[in-house]
Amino acid sequence: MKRLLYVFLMLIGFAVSAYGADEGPKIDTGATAWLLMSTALVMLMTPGLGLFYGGMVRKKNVLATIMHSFIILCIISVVWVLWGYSLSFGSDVGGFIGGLDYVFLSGVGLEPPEGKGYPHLIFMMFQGMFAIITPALITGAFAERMKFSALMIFSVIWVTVIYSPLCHWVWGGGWISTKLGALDFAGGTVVHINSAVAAAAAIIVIGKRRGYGTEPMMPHNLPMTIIGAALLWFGWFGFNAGSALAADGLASLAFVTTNTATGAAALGWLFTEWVHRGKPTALGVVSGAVAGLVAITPAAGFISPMSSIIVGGAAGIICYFAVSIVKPMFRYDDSLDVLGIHGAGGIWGALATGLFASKAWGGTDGLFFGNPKLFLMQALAVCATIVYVFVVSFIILKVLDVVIGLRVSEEDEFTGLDISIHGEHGYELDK
Amino acid sequence: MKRLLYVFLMLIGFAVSAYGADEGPKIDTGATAWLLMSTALVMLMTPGLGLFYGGMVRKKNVLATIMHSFIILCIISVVWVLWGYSLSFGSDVGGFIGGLDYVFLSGVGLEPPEGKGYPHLIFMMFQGMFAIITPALITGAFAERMKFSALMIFSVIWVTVIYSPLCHWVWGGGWISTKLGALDFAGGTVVHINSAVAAAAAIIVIGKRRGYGTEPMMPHNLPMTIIGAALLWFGWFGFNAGSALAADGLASLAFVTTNTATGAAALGWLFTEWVHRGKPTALGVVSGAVAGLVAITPAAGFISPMSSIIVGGAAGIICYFAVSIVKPMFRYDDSLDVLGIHGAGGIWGALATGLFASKAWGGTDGLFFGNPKLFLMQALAVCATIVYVFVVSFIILKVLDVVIGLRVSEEDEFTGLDISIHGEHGYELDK
Amino acid sequence: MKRLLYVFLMLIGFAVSAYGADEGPKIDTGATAWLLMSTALVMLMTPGLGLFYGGMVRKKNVLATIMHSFIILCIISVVWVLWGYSLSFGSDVGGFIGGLDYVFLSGVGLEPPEGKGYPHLIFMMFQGMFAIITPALITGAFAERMKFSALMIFSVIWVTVIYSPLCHWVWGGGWISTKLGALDFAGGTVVHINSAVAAAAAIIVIGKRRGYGTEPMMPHNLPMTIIGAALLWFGWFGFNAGSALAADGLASLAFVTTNTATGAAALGWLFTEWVHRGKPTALGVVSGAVAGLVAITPAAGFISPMSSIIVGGAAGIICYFAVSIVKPMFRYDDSLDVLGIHGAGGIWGALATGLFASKAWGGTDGLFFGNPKLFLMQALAVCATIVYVFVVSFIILKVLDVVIGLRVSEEDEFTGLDISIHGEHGYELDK
Amino acid sequence: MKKIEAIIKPFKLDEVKDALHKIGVQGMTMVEVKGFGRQKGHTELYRGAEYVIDFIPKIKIELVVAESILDKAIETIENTARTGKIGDGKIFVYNVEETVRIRTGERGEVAL
Amino acid sequence: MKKIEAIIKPFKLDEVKDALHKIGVQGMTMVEVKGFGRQKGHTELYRGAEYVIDFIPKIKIELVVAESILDKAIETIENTARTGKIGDGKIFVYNVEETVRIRTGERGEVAL
Amino acid sequence: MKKIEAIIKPFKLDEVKDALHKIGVQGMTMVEVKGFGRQKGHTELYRGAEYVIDFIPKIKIELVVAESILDKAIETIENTARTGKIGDGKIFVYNVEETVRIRTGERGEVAL
Ligand SMILES: Nc1ncnc2c1ncn2[C@@H]1O[C@H](COP(=O)(O)OP(=O)(O)O)[C@@H](O)[C@H]1O
Ligand SMILES: Nc1ncnc2c1ncn2[C@@H]1O[C@H](COP(=O)(O)OP(=O)(O)O)[C@@H](O)[C@H]1O
Ligand SMILES: Nc1ncnc2c1ncn2[C@@H]1O[C@H](COP(=O)(O)OP(=O)(O)O)[C@@H](O)[C@H]1O
Repeated sequence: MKRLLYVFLMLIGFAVSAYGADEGPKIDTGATAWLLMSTALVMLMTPGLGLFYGGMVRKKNVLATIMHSFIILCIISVVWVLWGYSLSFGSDVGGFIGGLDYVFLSGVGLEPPEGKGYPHLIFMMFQGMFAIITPALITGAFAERMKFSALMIFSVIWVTVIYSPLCHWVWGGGWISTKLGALDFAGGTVVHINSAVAAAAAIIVIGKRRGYGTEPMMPHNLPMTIIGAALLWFGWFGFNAGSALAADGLASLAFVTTNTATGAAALGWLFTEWVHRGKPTALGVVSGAVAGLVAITPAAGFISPMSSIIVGGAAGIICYFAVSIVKPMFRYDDSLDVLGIHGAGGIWGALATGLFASKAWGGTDGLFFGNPKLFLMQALAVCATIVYVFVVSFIILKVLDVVIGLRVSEEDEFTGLDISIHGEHGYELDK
Repeated sequence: MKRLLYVFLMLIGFAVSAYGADEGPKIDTGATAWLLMSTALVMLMTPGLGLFYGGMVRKKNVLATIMHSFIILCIISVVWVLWGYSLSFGSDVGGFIGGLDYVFLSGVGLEPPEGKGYPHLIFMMFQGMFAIITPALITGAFAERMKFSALMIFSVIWVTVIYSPLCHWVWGGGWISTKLGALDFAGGTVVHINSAVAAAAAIIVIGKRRGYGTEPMMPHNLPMTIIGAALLWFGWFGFNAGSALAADGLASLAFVTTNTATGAAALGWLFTEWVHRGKPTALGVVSGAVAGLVAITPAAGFISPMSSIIVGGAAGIICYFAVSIVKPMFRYDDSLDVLGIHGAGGIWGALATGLFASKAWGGTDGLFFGNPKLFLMQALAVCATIVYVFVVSFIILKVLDVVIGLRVSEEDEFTGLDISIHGEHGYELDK
Repeated sequence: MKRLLYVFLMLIGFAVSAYGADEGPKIDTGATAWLLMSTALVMLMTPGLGLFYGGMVRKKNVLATIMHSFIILCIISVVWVLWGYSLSFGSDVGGFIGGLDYVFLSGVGLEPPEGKGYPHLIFMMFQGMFAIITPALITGAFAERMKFSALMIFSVIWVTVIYSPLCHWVWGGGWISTKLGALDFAGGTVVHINSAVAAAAAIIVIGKRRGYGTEPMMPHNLPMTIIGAALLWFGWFGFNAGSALAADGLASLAFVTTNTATGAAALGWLFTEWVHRGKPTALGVVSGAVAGLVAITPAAGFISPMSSIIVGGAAGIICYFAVSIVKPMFRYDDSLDVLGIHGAGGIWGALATGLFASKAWGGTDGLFFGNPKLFLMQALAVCATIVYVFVVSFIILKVLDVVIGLRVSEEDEFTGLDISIHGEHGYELDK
Repeated sequence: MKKIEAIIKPFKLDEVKDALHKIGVQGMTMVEVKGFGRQKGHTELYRGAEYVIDFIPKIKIELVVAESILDKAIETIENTARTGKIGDGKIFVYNVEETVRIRTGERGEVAL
Repeated sequence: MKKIEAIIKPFKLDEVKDALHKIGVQGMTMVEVKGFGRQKGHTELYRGAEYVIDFIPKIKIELVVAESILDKAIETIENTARTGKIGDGKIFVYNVEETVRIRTGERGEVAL
Repeated sequence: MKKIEAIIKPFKLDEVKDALHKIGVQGMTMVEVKGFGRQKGHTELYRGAEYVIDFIPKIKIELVVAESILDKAIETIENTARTGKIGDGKIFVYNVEETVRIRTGERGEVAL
């Protein structure tokens, strides 16, 4: 209580401290308009993800699953303005992490950062939406068995010690961008590989759902999953084209490659499954679309639209095999296929950037344009991410498991998390 | 028939009357882009509200409940361009209401209003979306028992004699802004307190649902409510950041405070409920988020992001108690908690603006920055709104109740409004 | 396989071919921001349409129905960048079709087209979203009985030989715009009449659903249909106001007429049904809204807001009668009323543009402003569209029917397409 | 032992359950059903066309009771489920040859 | 009085109901069930994995009739519900000891 | 022929079905029901208010069997459905007077 009071007082202190808003004339209102909108679009992706995931679980866990995304949206919205932004974008500390200069948003105001055309605050917020969706992506791995309280604590710690440094490495002036020169347009490593590797650690620490492998756990509401996928696709325009941080040709390029790769990836998954299993599934189409969105993310502003067809189409095929062949081979229970889609798709995308990136379209030249070095750097960045994220995620999860427990009781898991954790049920459709 | 014909002829007359579109070069395309987008975002909030409400009622009333919002969107879309805009923003008549100069949009054209950077038409439309959602908010109070015809008539009258003047007082050059100097960034009084007070009047006139208090009336589709909340949150960026009427630092600030307060409020509600009832509910999280959106609305462009954490967090706690303690104490049947969320949250937000507003961030200084007068003026504006809205709403509703009846028959209420009023049912899920 | 490899190699070839991005300083960032956003909005319409349609079919066909829209989104996303855009907007060939200059997007880059303020790529993408939704609209006609493979092939051919030329005639510099001078602001002929006429051909070739006319085929999820309608309305702001290709007064006008006509049309349908059948239905309100959106599309930037009330109101009434009187009279099985809404509404809108268009508001003067010629030209454009689209669609469908078969087997139709084609079912709500 | 099957109006469920509980019935099972009978269905609209819906939502309660309380149970259901309007429903009685409590393996009336 | 329980294919429901109504059956109750039998289930896919679904949607109709029309009712159901393919379903007949019409308290055949 | 009605915990369905299938039961029908009994319901929250939910989801399996395998079937259900915790459910046995296979018109035990 006392500590809470203290925090409140500090907040009031900060709130009251005057802030010299003295907006210069150098705002590019078009860029700002697009950044405002993109930020809103990326925000929508997190509940969209909740629906995408929520439709795939069993009815008894629908609320708990959607809530994973929704509560992360709420909690990281606060964490980001308090310290997350500063750790990511504060003045560089050894190439590894941002300094504390922007803690509590001190110094982040209405005027644009040096040499930019948009207000600092909206850049901060745009970045915040990425910090929100990344831990939300992880939740697909341990859906239907994770404790809500543990999820909340985990997310806060994870964003602090994993997301923020990683984001700093790539976009905040850290070593990956400055030393390595690896490219990541909108978050292939920072968002997708990152979340998938954390998911892998979580799968190991938390273990399988009871009955996994013996009883079918069919999606309870595929239309909901499709709605979610549609919102993800829609929001991803903000994610990728917004990452141009301008309303210009680059944003347009990222928009086009995003849309094209997504269509191609859906087709890639669809046809592969059709050939492999004899039927083209609806879930396959939307899973493929998401795989394409993932894979194009690091490459969106660096490659040509024609290349994006290849990047996307291959993503659909690769992720299909990851999910339908690799997963059963290793028998791990990645409930909603974070590894198969964000892991496989994210790694392919990061490497593909090293293949297809082209100076002519805004990037550095990649392997196919005669520069094998970029490909190497991409691979290095992927490896570094995997090692750091896996080790640290594993430690966090192990410690949390010992201290508070990550998993609900067997009985609660059986009853379903909606009733047992939240005291609610999703639908009352028969009265 | 004859009258209809007459109206049609008049419309044709207006339609045919030439309009001198002679667009000057002074359009700020970035601001206009953001205003176009914001208007679309606020439009989406009304069906979003329909879903938010629709998921909470019993299955037999789902269509009727969503339709309340949807039909208001349709009907006020027309009323606003005919006379609503003029009564709100026409040339001031005694500080109380707008004149008839803009009736039928005469004089509202493609060029910007004096000194502005966006076309007059889009400002008109942006404001129209606020006039739509406000009566839609009220419908949560009398869900599951209101007559559809009565709802339609009520909305038209209410927007004409209550919303329009109030909007004029605050944003159209009326007495609250010019005489009182009270602040309302995006509609704390105009939208939230306004709708909640009308809801209070409606609750008294219409009475409780049959069975209220004795049988549980559980939500039939909480995922639908969550989708609605997500769309509200998304659309609210247009509502608040759009109210900057520019794509600049102010819009960015409003965006950030909106998002931060919402996250904090969801946490506020969640933890309070967790402590009070032992479980963190999904409906609690989204209700808290909406409470935060409500509370930050009047303050969004006037306070610091750090203050918004306090405004939001407190909103979550206050609204939780309003709904779970105050409501049962007084035993009124506010079906979907318009009073508890928009009333309590709106009043807190209006007062909090008087506490936390700061010149440095774009507002006038509030109480915490040494200016108690603002707080007083905020309180006065709240009181004036409450008195005017309650009295006039009560009269309208009483008269309508006598003349056409507000409430469906007992049998129709029992059968459910979907079948009895609309001749439809929501779901056919078992065949 | 060999052919596939070849295509892949060609794609790589193109991908690798350098592209001289040398962005000039003439970008209007506000217009570009709005175009980026509008493109995203129109993209969202296609899954929105999937939900609108999906809610109206029986439960056993929900996934198949939504997938029609979704797979078209995926497939045409690729087709458009490969050759669709070039056939529509490449250099004019005899007024009939675009040349091959833009095939594989060669020459479509980051810089603006001559004299424009937005990058060429985003214009290409904006137009692509129209090419996507048009075939998706057709799918309402043959829902619940069409083969998925046939649908995919049909869509590719149809976009190539019907959509692209028609788009070229109207917007790409073809004969309708240059010779006829007919007006079509955002796609009355190109999108709505076009899809409805193709639907008519499909209805004839494919035939009725088993049991049509004898057993009721009630919508399985009307809230889903309403969500779809809401997303359509929201996205249509991009469709119509985006068609201004600028963030200015014209965009604002199109925005306002769109919203106003939609509200009026919903009321038109509602009251007509109320009088005719005694009840105001929820499906009626949303169907009317869509009818209004359709009818205002060709007129949006050419008429006054007051005219839009008439255009919309009449659309609601006309489409109601088309669906509830004309359809049963002729006993055809247009599953989800593509003819009644997009056909009747589209034709009315195209003709109404010839009546209400006004120079003062941005158009050519129409009949009511003393220029009967425009009305004549509109009628001619409508007729030409109907003849061309019907004949060619009919041929395509007949050939496809013979070669691969358009329709599922009786048993599959009975079981439902979700299980029989996709091997999935929509909901698992009872466990 | 006898089995009582009562088809009632859905909104009467809680009342009937509570009344039965009060007279000592310890368990029962219910299921949502649709009934066809003298009570007329309603008309629905779909895009301007009218359809008559014949089947009406009902609740079926099933309870197995000892013969000793059979009459009392029937009476209780009759009294609480009655509204006097068409469609109140029916009660059917069947003979039960054996009852087993799965948890314990008990048989007969003690298993109820 | 006898109770007829007929498990049929869902799309036959309306036909069976109408036929029974025609021969004088005034009331019946139906419920959606899932059946397991000789008819094979179907295969479903979930992210590239295959599952066999054993239980198939069926409709169970329950009607209590006077003994006098029992045979005619059974025959009617047989004839209308038959498609000749596996999975057409079953008819079971039970004895009913008592019937009550809740609305009026009538008992026996008049209560049907 | 006898009819067995077993009310069991939902997650036991597959196990029970497989066990019955193994001992030669060729067909059965199941329906989702809600049960009220000794097993306590749970508490739910709605906007800060608490409600007790009495009815608990259960599965009812119905199978008609020849008398010869009645005991074995009951035993099989008992053994597979038992968890030992309150709420495991009940088995009820009724007499069946006639059985018809709709597809073929066969009657009696061959119709099962
Ligand atoms: N012969 C019957 N067999 C089985 N169920 C019946 C029978 N007759 C009626 N029912 C059930 O009882 C319900 C009420 O019957 P109905 O004839 O409408 O009214 P009432 O019970 O007042 O005579 C029906 O909806 C149906 O579910
Ligand atoms: N012994 C039984 N007891 C109860 N229901 C049965 C039994 N056998 C079959 N059924 C029901 O009848 C349905 C049809 O049976 P099935 O064996 O598939 O085909 P058929 O009726 O043509 O022999 C099953 O799905 C099941 O619901
Ligand atoms: N007398 C009864 N008649 C019908 N169903 C019953 C009866 N008693 C119990 N049941 C059903 O059996 C289920 C389990 O009963 P319960 O008393 O909770 O536990 P147990 O079977 O362990 O004694 C109940 O939920 C209900 O569906």
